[in-house]
Amino acid sequence: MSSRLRLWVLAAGGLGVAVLFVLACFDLPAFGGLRHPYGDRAVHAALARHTANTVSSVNFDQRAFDTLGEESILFGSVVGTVVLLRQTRDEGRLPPEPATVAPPVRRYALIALPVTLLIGLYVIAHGQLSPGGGFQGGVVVATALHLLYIAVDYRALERIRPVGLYEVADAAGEAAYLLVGTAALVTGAAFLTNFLPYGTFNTLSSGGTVPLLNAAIGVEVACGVVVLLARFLDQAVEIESGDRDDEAEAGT
Amino acid sequence: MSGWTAAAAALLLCGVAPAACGAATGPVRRRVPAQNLTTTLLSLVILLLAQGYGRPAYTDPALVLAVLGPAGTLLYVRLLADQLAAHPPRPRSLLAVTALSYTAVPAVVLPLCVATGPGRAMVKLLVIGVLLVLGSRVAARAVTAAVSAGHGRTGPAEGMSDG
Amino acid sequence: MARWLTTGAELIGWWAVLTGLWIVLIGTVDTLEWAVGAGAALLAAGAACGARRAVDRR
Amino acid sequence: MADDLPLLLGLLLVAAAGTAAVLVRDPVRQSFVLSLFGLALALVFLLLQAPDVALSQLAVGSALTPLMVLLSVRKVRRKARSERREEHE
Repeated sequence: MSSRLRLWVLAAGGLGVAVLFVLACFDLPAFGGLRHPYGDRAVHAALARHTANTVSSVNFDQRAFDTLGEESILFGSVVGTVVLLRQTRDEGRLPPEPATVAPPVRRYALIALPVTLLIGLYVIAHGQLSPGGGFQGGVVVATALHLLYIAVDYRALERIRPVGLYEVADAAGEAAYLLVGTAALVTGAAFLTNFLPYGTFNTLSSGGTVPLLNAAIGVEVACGVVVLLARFLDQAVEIESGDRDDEAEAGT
Repeated sequence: MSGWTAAAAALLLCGVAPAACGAATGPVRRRVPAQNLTTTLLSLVILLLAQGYGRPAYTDPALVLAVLGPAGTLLYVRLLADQLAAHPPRPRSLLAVTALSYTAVPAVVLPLCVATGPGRAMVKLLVIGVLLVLGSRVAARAVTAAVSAGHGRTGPAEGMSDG
Repeated sequence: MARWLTTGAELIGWWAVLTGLWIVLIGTVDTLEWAVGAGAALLAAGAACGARRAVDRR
Repeated sequence: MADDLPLLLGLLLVAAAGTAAVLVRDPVRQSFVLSLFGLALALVFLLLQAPDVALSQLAVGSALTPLMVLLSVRKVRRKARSERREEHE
């Protein structure tokens, strides 16, 4: 097939998609309209289960099984990254050199780390009440720990980051989600049914299993991201392919 | 449209958009401070929108951005230190960016505090404001430190990229 | 002994400050909030002390 | 119309940042544009009353994505340099 013919085929295909797309757009409901059949039902169900944040109720209660799938995708991709970015036989490891850091930046990191960590925990714990939840808070917690690499150096981060423990906690978070789901089976309900008492609306204990699942996701995401970044950092900072003399001239 | 939402739109148009343009184009020495300014101003826009919509819960994204925005800037400074040291930003423009954050943060947060009234919600707003000011301050300090460390440096240090 | 005392004081100081911050962040305050906030603040305070020591021992 | 002004601005920002993210070729510069794109998207999500999604976008886009992009760039460049040097020898 000549390139000219290929271009014509591409143009015909593109034109067809464009026509169908425009036709489909005309049939869409108006932007931000007043009728939301699914939204109304979701809000109703969320309020019936005393969960103030409807999105959390959808994610961790009404469609908790979907979230299990999403969590497993993250878990699987972390495992895949760990396998792909492992240290191979022909790669050497070089301890990272200390970096020179300005004292004000270091002081900021030491103050910002616990504050960021607390904000992450707040976002996880209040997933059923206000915007946020396990995923968002977990990422914030993981970022908080990496302030030590960003503002100090890799050796400082390695001191407070035993990767093995985080790998175990990552798996434990994933398992906790499954266990909460299985606990519903024990009570005679379906998998991942919200079997706990719903509690008082708009308090920390409301929402039944939603806060528990949020906490499980929070642990899994925070530890998963830490493990993921540990592999990236190892490759970028420590692991060297070939012989090590090259690095003496780095930065030229 | 309430006054708060109008203020948010104005800040978006006159503050965030130019800052984002500065962060998206040009050399690294301009992008890093502009990125920090963008996150600071966007956090303020979110605070204004939260007040405009009457949803106190919307301040949470602003809070998260107030801690993660400086982290992002520090990370750029850390991994692009070589490029910053090779072509350092002018101290005057760095100072101008910091001064802009210093004026913008109180100019937005204090009226919001007055509108909220005394209470824990007001303290939360003040905490966000303090975090934003601290963040832009430390970002400017980090850039200056990276530049001076780059000039005084003889051998390669661990955190330096080789851009 | 003195080192233990300073570490303990640092931990308690961070813990008090962070518990206060938690109470500022949340909406309605009740007993469970205090308990969860104190726990989270203890975790963050531990991280603060650990980070400080990691930086000092560098 | 006046009520939609912030949303209009946000959508324009997303369109501009998205186009720029495609057009920029250098990965380091792209990481800046990508993080701006994330910020613009977060703003639009917030304007469309979806703070949960906005929070996810902010959490991932403001520090995590640029960190992974820049670390990968660093690794690739280091590898490319040591391979170049091996060819020289």
